[in-house]
Amino acid sequence: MQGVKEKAIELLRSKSVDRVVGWKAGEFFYDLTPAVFTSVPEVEQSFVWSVFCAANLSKYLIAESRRGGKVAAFLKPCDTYSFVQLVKEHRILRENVHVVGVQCAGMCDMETIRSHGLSAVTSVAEQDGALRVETLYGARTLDRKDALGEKCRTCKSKKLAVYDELLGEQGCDEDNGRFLEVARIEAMTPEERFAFWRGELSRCIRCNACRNVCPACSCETCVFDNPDSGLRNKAAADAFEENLFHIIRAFHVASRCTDCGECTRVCPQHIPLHLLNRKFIKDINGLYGPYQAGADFDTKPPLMDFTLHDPEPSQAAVRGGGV
Amino acid sequence: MNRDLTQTVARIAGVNPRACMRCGKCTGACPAYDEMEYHPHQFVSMVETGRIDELLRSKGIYTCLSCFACIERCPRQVEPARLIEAVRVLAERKQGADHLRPQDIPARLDPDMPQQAITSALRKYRR
Amino acid sequence: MQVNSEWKPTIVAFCCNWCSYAGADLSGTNRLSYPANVRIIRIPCSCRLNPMFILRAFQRGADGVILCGCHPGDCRYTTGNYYARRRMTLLFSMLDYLGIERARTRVEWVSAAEGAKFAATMNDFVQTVTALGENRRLEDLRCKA
Amino acid sequence: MQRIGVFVCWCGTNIAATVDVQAVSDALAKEPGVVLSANYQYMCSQTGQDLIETAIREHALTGVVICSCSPRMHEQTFRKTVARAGLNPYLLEIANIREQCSWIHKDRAQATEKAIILGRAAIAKVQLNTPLQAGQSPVTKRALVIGGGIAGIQTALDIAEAGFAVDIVEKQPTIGGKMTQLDKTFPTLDCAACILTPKMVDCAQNEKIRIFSYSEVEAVSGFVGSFRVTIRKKARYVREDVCTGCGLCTEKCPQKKVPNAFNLGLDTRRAIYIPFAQAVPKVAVIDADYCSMLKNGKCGVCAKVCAAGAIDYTQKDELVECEYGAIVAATGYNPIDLSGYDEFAYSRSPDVVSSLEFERLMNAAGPTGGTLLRPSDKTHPKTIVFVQCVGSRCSAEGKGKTYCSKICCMYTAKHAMLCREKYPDTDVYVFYIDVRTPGKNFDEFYRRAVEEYGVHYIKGMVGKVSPEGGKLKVQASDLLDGRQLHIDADMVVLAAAIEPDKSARPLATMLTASMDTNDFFTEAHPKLRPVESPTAGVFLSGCCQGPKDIPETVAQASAAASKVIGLLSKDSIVCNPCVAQPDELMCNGCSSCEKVCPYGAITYLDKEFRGPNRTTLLRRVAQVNPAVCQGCGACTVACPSGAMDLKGFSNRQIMAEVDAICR
Amino acid sequence: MKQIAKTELDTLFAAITAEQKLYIPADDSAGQAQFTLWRPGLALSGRLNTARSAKDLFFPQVENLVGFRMHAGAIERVETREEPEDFVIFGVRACDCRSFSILDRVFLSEPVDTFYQMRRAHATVVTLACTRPEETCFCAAMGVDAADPAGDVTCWLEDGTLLWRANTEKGEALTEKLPMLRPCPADAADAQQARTRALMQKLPLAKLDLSAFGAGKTRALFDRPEWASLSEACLGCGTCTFVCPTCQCYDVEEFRDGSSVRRFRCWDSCMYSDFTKMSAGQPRPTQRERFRQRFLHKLVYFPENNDGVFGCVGCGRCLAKCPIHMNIVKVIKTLGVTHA
Repeated sequence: MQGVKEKAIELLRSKSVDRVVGWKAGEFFYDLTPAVFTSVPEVEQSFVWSVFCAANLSKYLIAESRRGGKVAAFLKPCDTYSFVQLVKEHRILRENVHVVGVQCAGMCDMETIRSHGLSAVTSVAEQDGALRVETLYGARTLDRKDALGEKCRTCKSKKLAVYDELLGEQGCDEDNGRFLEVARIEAMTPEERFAFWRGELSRCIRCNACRNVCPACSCETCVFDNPDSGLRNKAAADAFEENLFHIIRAFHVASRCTDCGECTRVCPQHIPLHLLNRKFIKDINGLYGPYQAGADFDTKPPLMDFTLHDPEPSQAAVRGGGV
Repeated sequence: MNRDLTQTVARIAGVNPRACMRCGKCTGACPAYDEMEYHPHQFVSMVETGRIDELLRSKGIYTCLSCFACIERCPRQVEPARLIEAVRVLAERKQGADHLRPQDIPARLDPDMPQQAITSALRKYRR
Repeated sequence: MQVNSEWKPTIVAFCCNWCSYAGADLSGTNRLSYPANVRIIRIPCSCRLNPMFILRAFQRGADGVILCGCHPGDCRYTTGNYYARRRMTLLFSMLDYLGIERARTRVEWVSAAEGAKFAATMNDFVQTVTALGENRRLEDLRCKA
Repeated sequence: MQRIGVFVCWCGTNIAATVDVQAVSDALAKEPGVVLSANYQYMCSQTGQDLIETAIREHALTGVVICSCSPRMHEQTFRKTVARAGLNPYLLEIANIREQCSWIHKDRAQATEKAIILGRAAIAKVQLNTPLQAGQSPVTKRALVIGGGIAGIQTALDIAEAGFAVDIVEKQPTIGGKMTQLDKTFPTLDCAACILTPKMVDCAQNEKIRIFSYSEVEAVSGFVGSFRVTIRKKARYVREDVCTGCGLCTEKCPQKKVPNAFNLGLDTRRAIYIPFAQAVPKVAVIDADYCSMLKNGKCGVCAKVCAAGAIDYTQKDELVECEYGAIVAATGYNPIDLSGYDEFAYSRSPDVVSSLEFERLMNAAGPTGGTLLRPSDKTHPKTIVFVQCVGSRCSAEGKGKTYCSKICCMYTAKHAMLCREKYPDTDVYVFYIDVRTPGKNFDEFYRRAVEEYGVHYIKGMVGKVSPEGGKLKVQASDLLDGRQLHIDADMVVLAAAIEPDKSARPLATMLTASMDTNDFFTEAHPKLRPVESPTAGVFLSGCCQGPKDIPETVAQASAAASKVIGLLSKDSIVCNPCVAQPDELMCNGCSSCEKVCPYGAITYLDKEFRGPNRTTLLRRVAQVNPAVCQGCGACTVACPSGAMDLKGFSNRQIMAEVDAICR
Repeated sequence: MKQIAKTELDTLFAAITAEQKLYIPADDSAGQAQFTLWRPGLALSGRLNTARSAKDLFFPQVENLVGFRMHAGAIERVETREEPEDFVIFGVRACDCRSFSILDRVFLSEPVDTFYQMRRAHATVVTLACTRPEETCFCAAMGVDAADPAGDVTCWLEDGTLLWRANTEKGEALTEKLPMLRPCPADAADAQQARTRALMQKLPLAKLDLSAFGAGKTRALFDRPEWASLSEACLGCGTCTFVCPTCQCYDVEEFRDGSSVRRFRCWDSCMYSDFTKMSAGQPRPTQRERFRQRFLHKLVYFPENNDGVFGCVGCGRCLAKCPIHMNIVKVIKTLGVTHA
């Protein structure tokens, strides 16, 4: 997408905003850090928009929108859902944010690239829809889709839920089979499912990266950090607590999770955490009608709503969660 | 007085004779009243009090038409016809009696005869 | 696996104060028996049941957890059981997804007048959970040290 | 350091027979924090309570656990006991070892073990109990009575008599209810209208009473002391304040073929009508289903003849919103639909009538002017068969009601007696299963029907009624004689079971009052609180709670009124202190809790907090109005940060119970 | 120097396992290398390094310390300590091996951490020299020679052959029990070492300048304004801490069920908002202070107390794993520029 950096400069130069939230260049071509820019020189020097801008900037706006003045933020389609959800929950002050929507073709993920057996990567360049990956030990060309992170491979929508101005075209909902993996697990026997999750969740090191990156997990104090909650646990004190943490976390964000996929992206142990959230999303869609958290500012989240004739818990279990 | 038989009959019938409140609606509804020495409500009471042997000896259990009027009308789900049927089954299961063999049935069949009547008739002739 | 015919599951029953808890009382008043390993926790409404409590019970060694609330439409607080219904539907589905036997969790609507239903429900639930055996999947084995 | 006292009740032998109370108190004595563990025969007795009181004082207890009957039984009693000893009443927990232990378990060892576990859970919880103070909430000094039958009328009159304002909402165009349709009343045989209509007039004239006739309750919100009720005043197309009730319109209306509901369709009325002569309010109503002016804009006769100019074809339903401190449900009953009783030929012969129809046929203001005539050919019936228990005491699914309708035995005796008195030439048979006549002068009344009036009471039941050649062939059993009877009757009267009015179920939902499986309102306690619903501020009057005759209804109506008066005479009521409470430091202000609160008890406030490094932060935090919160706890689960908790049932308290139970 | 064909590694591992437990880097179900208990058929990972560091084997994330139980009104102490068996950890890279010496400085100085000490005593460390470093590696800047790692035994994997050199008595003892290792020339690894060293010099981070850090630099660095921008995107998660081979902070927690208590320690992270929280509150109230603590600890405070040794081994895990790609290298580069 052309013009992202230029837009940041224009917004600051015209003083229409006081700050810009974007991505800052790192040591390598891929290690971009979310950053707040306050001056044109800063942007010129280190603002980057590239295929490695996967981080969801919405959560930073909770604090930034309360810091006084106006802040501009560059939000990809998936980020806008988190943004709307946070505005809906009164976490972000909408009036203080200028949302620059940026259309996106999917973001590359370094861990995914490395998973193809590539190490010591020195550059990644787009070439005719494919990616040329240079390493210290030679070069290789990857299909673009093979370099995408999980969240982009199964992108739900290229439609921005909100923007004040848009770079690129407004997109549409996508169908990239984001529930296929959930359905695959649902089709397993209980023993297989248990073994699957035991294998995945037992790798958890409770680093809290999934929670801390999650826009829906923006609690002042998490129940798992709060000694008065009776639930605090810093590390999994037993085999069960890994499950407990992830189930409760998924439940707390259920019907608020926009499926932005950040949890899985940041997990250092590569646990497919999005499969928990997507299970809830799939169930909600199937049982209570399609719902996309953060798609609008008004609809009640399904867990804070009901109808008189909702399915009974016993029925729902038999149905395996609908859809 | 035969408690075991009472239970057997109740089990076969799948109804609870104790639920009877002696309203007599079954007997009021029974079209075969005059043909039966024991009437539906008495029947229920006899099953409940264990007078099964008397019932087994009674011709009345075969004069019941199985019209199910009493089943239809019974407000307590005691459904006397089911008890009568159960006693008939009990009789049928008794060994050594002069039983009609099943293979003799086809010859006696009448295409106009309703199924229920065939079954009832079989039991009657089997005695 | 240790096979113990004497083994009895630990069942935690969360009961709404206004209906099912009274239903449990009624089944007591009518002397309708159900196994002693069912233990009731009184909550003001089925909507008070936090999924945390269910997981906590499993963690601490429960083999089955049942929530009893007012029939939909009869909630003392108008809407509580409707929320509970959605929450439990999703939670149970998730537990099932994680490979926890779904029969270990149940929701039953039992009114204050349904003492017999309460006892029947508990008898049935205990039987189901007994057949499943010990909850090994969610229980913290180290706690028993 | 906690100092907890445990008191194990024997409840005579109710607990002690199956639970080793000594073992329980010994085991619980060893639990952390327990400094005293005692057992006694009857903890709820004066001596038992004294024991607790003394122990609290002598051992400086900080928490009390009583292992006894259900907290639904004696929690209030023991809270008062604890409070008397100077301890906060909410530092008490009850372990239910009777209803949920000793009464259901037969094995002594098992029951004892369970009692110990239940006691342990209560100890674990009480350790986390905090002293709670009940708040106060104001009481609106106006009551609402839903239903204007004899129950509603009596309740309203009694409340008004005590000086409180009261509104009656009646869905029919007139108050009076079923009793207006009755002819005579048992066992005294006074005329129903003669005793009811003066009361109706009293209602109309009492300035404390407002009557919303032809109106229904649309929505109820709020709680005891301040209910907010929306009442739908249905359009009657006649201005209530202008109509003089002269009745001219009802004579001139050209639409004459409208079945007269007041006479149960036994005759007809006009499209504009006044239900009956003594209606209150005596105001005409247009039946929109039949009025040709409303249906196709042609006619307008009533407007032309109305000298007062009361007709208003443009009238619309009107919604009125009012505040009430208390609500009385008096929605009454209806006879069940008899069309399913094919064996009695109700749908096949007009001469098979329900008892209520029979009342109209006997009534001087009824369709026959009080002469008993067969509906089919208007001849005088010579043989009349009464069938009791039609649809009552029936356990067959979908066929009837399991309960006894209570009033049928007496009114059938009345009908039989009146028939024989008025027309001594008639043969009257009554088929009964049992004759139930408990009540003052009731059995004497029944015996008079048999002995003085010669009514044939037959123990048995009608099995079949078949209309044949103008006669009704009745086949029935006589169980005492052991015969099957065949009677050629001219008329058959069915004593239909009665059921709660259909409006009761949606009303119960609005009031959050509970109902039994038959749709009768549930009372707060079947014996000790028979006129209160479990929902605070909602009271029950008349047949909506269960089948009743008139004197019983009036008695309950007055009892409900006295409960209402007791409530309204207070300026404020003590609230439940077990309400939600947010921890502002943890609240995200996300509105999740607000979205699930059924009472609108949660609001938000932008509040300044001290941030790190001497900064201040403005944060949106939830506030709970403790007078409005009813303590359901929906918000506590919706809150992702766990900032919202419920006093008395906090997360930690419940988890402590869970832990103790699973230990 | 000894050698064995790479195809015979299973025989070697089986022989080690016959005596004691053996942990080797093997790929987990997500395709990352992790130290895994060897069992027949378990293949040595082809990846450079494990996702979690080797410290886990000496300083596990959760360790039971002691238990208590209420019994008949009295409190009873329950011993939960378990004496570990001897074990071999194979395939430790030079960086992780260096981290042991850093952890030793913490846990083996008085008061000695006996849990850690026990595990160290029972372990034989077999290191494996690197040949294909990642772009994130900067061990050279921390003075680690990836081509010649320390440990009880050092190994090189070259052209289908595993070279084996015992460095310590423990190493010799292990070697003696492994007859399948055949002797080979002492200079067998030299060529590979030279290649690796040359490669290390070409890495983008090879020339990381650490001159602005070390003992005595607290004053110069503590109030630098750059801390604000460096930490602004930090999520406050513990990823960097938990994958770090040298982070050694832990918290002591208790698991209670109402009648018994299990006291355990678990890793803690200085990045957590409740790290070292006390009754008076957090000593480091914002992420800026917490972030600064982590890096100054590694780059200044630790050298200050430990003869100038940095608390970082340059393994590069935090570079790869940080959700927002903030890391010690960026801190070094940003703060390494001294103001005029």
